[in-house]
Amino acid sequence: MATNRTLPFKDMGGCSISGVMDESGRRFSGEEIIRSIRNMHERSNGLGGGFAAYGIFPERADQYCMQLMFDTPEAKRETEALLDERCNVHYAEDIPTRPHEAITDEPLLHRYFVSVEPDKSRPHLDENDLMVELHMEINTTIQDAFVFSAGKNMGCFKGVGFPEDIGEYFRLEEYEAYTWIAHGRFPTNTTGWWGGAHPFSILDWAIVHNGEISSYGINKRYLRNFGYECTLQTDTEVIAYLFDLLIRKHGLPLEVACQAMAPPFWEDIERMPEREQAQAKAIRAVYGGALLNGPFAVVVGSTGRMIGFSDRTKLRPQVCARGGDRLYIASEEAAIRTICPDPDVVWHPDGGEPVVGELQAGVQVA
Amino acid sequence: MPNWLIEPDFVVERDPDRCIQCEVCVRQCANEAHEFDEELQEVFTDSTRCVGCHRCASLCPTDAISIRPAELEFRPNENWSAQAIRNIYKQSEQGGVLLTGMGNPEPLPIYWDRMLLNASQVTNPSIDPLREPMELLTHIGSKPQRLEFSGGETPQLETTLGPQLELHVPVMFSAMSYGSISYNASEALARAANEVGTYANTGEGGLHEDLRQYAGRMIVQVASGRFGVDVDYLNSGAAVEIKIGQGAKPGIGGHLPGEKVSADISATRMIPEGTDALSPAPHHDIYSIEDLRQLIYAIKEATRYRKPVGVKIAAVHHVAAIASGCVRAGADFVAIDGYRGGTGAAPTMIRNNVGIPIEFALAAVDSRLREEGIRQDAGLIVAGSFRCAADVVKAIALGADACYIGTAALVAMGCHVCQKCYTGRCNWGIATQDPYLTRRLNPNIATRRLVNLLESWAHEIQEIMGGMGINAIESLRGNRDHLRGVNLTDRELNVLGIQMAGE
Amino acid sequence: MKSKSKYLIIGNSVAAVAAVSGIRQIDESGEITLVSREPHHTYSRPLITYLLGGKVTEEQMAYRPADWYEKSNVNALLGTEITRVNPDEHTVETADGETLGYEKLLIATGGTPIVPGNVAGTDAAGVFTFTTWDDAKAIEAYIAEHGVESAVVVGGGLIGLKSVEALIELGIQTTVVELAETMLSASFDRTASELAQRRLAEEGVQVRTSTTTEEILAQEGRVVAAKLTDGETIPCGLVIFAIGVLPATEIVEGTDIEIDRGIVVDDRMRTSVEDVYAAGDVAQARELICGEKRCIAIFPNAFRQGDVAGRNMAGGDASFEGGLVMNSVTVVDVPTISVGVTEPLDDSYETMVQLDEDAYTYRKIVLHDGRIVGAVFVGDIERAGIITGLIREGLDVSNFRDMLISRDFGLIQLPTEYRRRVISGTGTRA
Amino acid sequence: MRIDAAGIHYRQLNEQINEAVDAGETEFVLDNVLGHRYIGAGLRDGVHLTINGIPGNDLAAFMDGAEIEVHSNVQDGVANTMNAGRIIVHGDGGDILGHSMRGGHVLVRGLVGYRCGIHCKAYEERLPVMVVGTTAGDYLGEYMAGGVIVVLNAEDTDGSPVGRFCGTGMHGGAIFVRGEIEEHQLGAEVTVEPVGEADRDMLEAIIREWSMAFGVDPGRFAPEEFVKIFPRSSRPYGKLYAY
Amino acid sequence: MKRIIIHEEYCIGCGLCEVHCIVKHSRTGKIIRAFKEERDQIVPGVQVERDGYESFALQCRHCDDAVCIEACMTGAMHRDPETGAVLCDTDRCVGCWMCIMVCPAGAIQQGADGTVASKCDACTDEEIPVCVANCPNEALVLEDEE
Repeated sequence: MATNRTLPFKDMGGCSISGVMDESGRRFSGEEIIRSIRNMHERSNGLGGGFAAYGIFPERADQYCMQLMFDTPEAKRETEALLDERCNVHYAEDIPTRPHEAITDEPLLHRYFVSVEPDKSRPHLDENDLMVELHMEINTTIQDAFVFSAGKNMGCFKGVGFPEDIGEYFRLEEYEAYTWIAHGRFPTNTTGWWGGAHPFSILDWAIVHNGEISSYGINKRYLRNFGYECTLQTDTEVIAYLFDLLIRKHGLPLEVACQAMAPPFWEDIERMPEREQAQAKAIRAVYGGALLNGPFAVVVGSTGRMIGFSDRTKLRPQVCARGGDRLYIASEEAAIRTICPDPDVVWHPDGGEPVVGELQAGVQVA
Repeated sequence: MPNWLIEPDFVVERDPDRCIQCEVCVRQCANEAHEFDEELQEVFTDSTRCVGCHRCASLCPTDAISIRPAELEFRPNENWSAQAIRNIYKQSEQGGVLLTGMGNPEPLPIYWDRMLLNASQVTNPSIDPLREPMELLTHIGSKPQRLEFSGGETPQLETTLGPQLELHVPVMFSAMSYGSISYNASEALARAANEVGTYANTGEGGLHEDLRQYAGRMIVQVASGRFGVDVDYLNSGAAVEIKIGQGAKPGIGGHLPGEKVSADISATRMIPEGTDALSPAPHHDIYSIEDLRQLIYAIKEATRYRKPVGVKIAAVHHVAAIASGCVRAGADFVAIDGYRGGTGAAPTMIRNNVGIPIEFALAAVDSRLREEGIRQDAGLIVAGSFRCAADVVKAIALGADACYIGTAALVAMGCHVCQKCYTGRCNWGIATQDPYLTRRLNPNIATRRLVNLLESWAHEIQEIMGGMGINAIESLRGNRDHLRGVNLTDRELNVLGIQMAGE
Repeated sequence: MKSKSKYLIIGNSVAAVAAVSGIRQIDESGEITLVSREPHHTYSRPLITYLLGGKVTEEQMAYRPADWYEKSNVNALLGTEITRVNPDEHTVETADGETLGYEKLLIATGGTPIVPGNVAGTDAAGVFTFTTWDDAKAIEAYIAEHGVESAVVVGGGLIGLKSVEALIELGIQTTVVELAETMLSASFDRTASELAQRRLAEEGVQVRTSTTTEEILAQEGRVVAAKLTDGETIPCGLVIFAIGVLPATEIVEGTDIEIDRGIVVDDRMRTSVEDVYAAGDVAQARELICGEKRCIAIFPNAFRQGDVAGRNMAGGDASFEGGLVMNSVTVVDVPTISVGVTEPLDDSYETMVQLDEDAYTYRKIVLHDGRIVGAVFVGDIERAGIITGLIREGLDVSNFRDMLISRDFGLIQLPTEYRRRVISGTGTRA
Repeated sequence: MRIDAAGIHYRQLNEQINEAVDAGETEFVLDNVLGHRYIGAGLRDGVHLTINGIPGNDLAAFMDGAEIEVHSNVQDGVANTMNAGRIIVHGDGGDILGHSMRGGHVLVRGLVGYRCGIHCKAYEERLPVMVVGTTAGDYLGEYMAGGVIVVLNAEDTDGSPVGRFCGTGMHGGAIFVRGEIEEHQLGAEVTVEPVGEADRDMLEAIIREWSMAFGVDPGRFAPEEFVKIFPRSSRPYGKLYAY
Repeated sequence: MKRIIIHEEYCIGCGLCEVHCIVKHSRTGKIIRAFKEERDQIVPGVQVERDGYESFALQCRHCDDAVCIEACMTGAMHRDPETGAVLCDTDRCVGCWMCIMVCPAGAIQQGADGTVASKCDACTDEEIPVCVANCPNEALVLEDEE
């Protein structure tokens, strides 16, 4: 299925998204997120569904879990050879699945718990950089192999089908996570490729996205400056990489990173107080290539954090709710109420306004 | 300030020996290029006002008028063309967006002309269309992947076919709203569609009450302005088309200026008289593909699933993906309008520079839908400057179910493609609401001419099919074996999915 | 009884002719007998002044082609005078003592010219009335015989005017004597009358108004002068009395047929007596605007009445919509038309006027209650008929009244429904 | 008729309603609604629906006279291209509420999202009215061609009760806002004035209607507390082009 | 009879009917000569009425109950028995203008020399009257009538 990667098209499409985080760090089964995303069945078309879960591998929390798909046994062999060369594979297994009538043409699905040693010849690269490099290398050099996720204590599960079927296929009810994000996909170009489903992930970033990034062409070229190869021809991919770039590499505060991606209009900037204005101008001036234009609403997961935000004119829907310790973010309120019939509060965040869920003080998950 | 940088496009010449001072030309020029001097009792002409529409010359009883391009040459400059210079004069004078009408006139390649059709010789027989049935009947709508039959002695069809459009000629009239064209023009299109057994499209301007009698042969359009759209309107037509884009102006909306919103148009569009009818660029309830699905199904719900609901898009870069998305969103047909498609008014820069040729768009979309196995989920209609029956045959061979014609239909009614539709002063009574001008289009004549056009094209299509040895249009549709390319690069042939001539 | 016809028509002018054609619209074969005192084939009475003036030939006098009686299957008894109508017996008596029977009778005897009884000397040679072909022949013969060089026309009405024109053509110095303050006062308003009078004066016609003839002076039994009531004596070799006509009702006097000024008829042209109809100048029928029954001695009126009478006599169902006074006359070279009420009758009338004295153009519209009741056109008469039509229709013109007076006024300014009906050509009558 | 919507697809639900309406049913109570789309689409006069639960998107699309009362929040696209009828929402409204609405009333107890009342248009006797209980998001009344939007700001929210770009491209109708609104929040095509005598009665009637629907004292909202936002011209883009 | 039907909604006011009527009734029948030599001598039997955007070409309606025939004192105005057209025999017309006075359509004119009435002769020698044949928009149509 590697031909899909060279399609001269970018992936576009509409979708449903849902995310739940328990800020107390309490972990819960994937059954709920499946129900939530199932409620928005109408928003997807059966060509993609996926999930990311955080806190699912507490026993191996310090290892990167690489979840991969292979279209051929050769690809698997080749990948494993590369892994052996680059890192320590502590444990490997097939990703557990169950036969499902709605799921066909499944690839080989395997995961590896790994750690990397520092590269002495390149001391400026930390383990995360090396993992990113590895991730990119597999995706770009090995035919028919593709990394779903490669973060610590998290994993992405995705494939071709409706998301609820994918969830059942991956037996997500057997996992427990403190954050679940989910996606139902309505692509406009693919004949169905498992790698093309959301979430897109790098390190522990995982992102589900509804909308289309009209600025994709420049975002992609901007990211290339920093070593990110956008191999998936998908606009969503760039959002994941931008988060990694802006927050992990550049160390920007979350709010600033979000502002870079969905900045205020210049006319709003002009009305800001002087210091804020200078800051906003600088962000726009420097991070123009990171500006995400076009309609989008995303939910981004990372260790200990779940972020929802949408484009600055809010062209895609996003509803949030809190109930108890949990933060809910979804495309439709009904999807939240399916699993939380009586939330404490329901609200519609403004366009460009990030909604952030974070583990309560003192809670350790990884 | 005198607009002394504006130069005439044409020179109008009057042969004094032939002119009988009858003043027919004076009365026919809405641009007031001709004027009768009472004192001298003589007609004079101001060439700067001439748009080259030929109305005066056509009606001059002594053929005393000739019109030729003004030979006011700038120093030759391939880069700074006369048009480029004049546009700057105009904009620096008036400010504002350059406006134009009709389809893209730029000298870009016309791929229809680089594709040639096949004919039978010796090894297989051609068919005489004068003697034998030549079936053009076309059904547009979603078809199931397969049919289900009940068992038993006499198998019974279990599958219910969804609503279909039935075309006797695979050519329909594309969306032209009442507002952009006159009532008489709208009436003629509707009546001709009825007579021939094809469909006219309301465009986004609603359906005039008096035209509802023809609605069984009309596709009603729902565009971003939602003009004239209510549940009765949706249910009145044979099908509903959601207009997302238009080939002449992909990605932008349109403005029908308030002065054109007459009482009659106001009633048709269901908006107050005299207010601008603004069609925003997007549908404000569609910002993503699942929103399109939402609208498609909202319409299906409102029409109780009795009407095909289609989507019209402009041919742009990712057209195959977009079309696929439309099909997957539930569209029963997808209409694709190429970059040469016409318009009543569009910003010149957009018309001339945005979009892609329909030939490539069609080839890409048909191929993609087949690759994805969803080609039969929706009909495929193409638009964007079909000039003759051969263009139609080529389009069908590339994979279209039917074509939409706009400009060709207008030309049949008398349009001279002067590209001044946006001024509202169409001397042929087509693209105008001025009651002095709209009278010029007698719908009886216009209907007759449209019917003649479609019938002659139908006959030509049959002739060409006969030559190929094909007597049913199903066998032509998507049959790219009957196309060969000339003067095309490998890459172009590849996208078109056809072979080189001689292969 | 010599014979009995299904239809008997007394008269041979326009009403009679129209009656014949009216009958023939419905009854193609029923026997029609037409009786005329004059011996001539039916001729156009208004042409007599043209004949005198030499503008038309005798051949051109024929109102209908020579084979018209034959083609219309009419038994024409020309030169036959009827003296008496016996409605009870359904017969008429001729001067020759013959009796003609009828099933339906039409009296279309027209009018008799008035010669005032209080003017002395009217029996002199050279004193004429002027209403028949024979009058024209007689005047012509008299002029020729006596080398008449000057004439007095008594009466400045239409017959008088047409007489003057004929005399001008013949090179005879003519004086018009008119009792009223202006000529043509009966059919024109003052402005138009003055224009006409001025135009005549330019042609050398002497006009004496507010006076009349007191006595005709004669020598050797022939006219030599007319003496006016104001004392003036005008030498002349010819006097024409053109004061007007009275309905020629003599033949029915003493019968049960009701006579007022003329023979009173209803809208179907029936007299008070069964099977007897009257039409033309002799009839007193409803007038369109005021609704009263009046004698309106004008040509189109006579035609219409004759047609209605004929159709009804033949069992049809035709109705006379009412007479309308109207005249078209050319004063020297100035065409004029007047229709209906030309002067406001009281304050409730309005007028609209456009006048160019030098060009002899004048238009006037008289309105009452939102409707046009009369109009005068001098010089520019194009499309006058549209106004006549509006008067006939009684159409409310309030919405477009200001346009009526414009020179560009045309059918196009009229309400769509009305003009469509007119344009359809299928029926212009309400 | 009472329908339990739990576990049934919207198409089944709506078909069930349509068939019952065809058969003469006029009163419906829908329970356990959770994301079911297009409820009330194209429904005509004389039908009344009570919805318990969260209806899905495009509630009352193309609706032509029916009445709907929702005892909770609603999602996006309510009253899309609605022609006539009435919708009462006891909770909040989503985005794009009242898109291209040509007639009918939508009364929302709480707030509404982005792009509400876009392309709202009046025609002849049809006058769309949209009343927002608390606040509205950006682009309120964008491209509005007719009708009335009232933002009551019933909770006296801090700052402006409406977002940015209010009335952008507006060329007909009026928006009444109770509370502050700054110049920069408005589209270039509109202007603001205090509520005049001419509008007072209408505004009061609308306030009364909303207050009745939600059992609120209408005296809480005095017309003088409102400003009126209305278009400068019915031809906002007349000068955009060079000819 | 056949009658010229006026579809005024399609009249474009061009005046070609008048032009061709003049040509038809000219001596030469040649358009340029007709206009250059005889323009002043011919009153077209069809005339275009214009008011704002509205117009229609009006020629004698050849009315069923032609009041001009009734009013004509000389008998010049008559109905052609073959075609049903109302025609003016100019040999008999004396220019009294009674016809003009009564024509509700205003479709009779004074002739160019002012002596006889001028009106549409229905082009009885043509299959289709020239005004109809040359109307570019079929605003004039010859139709059979019951």
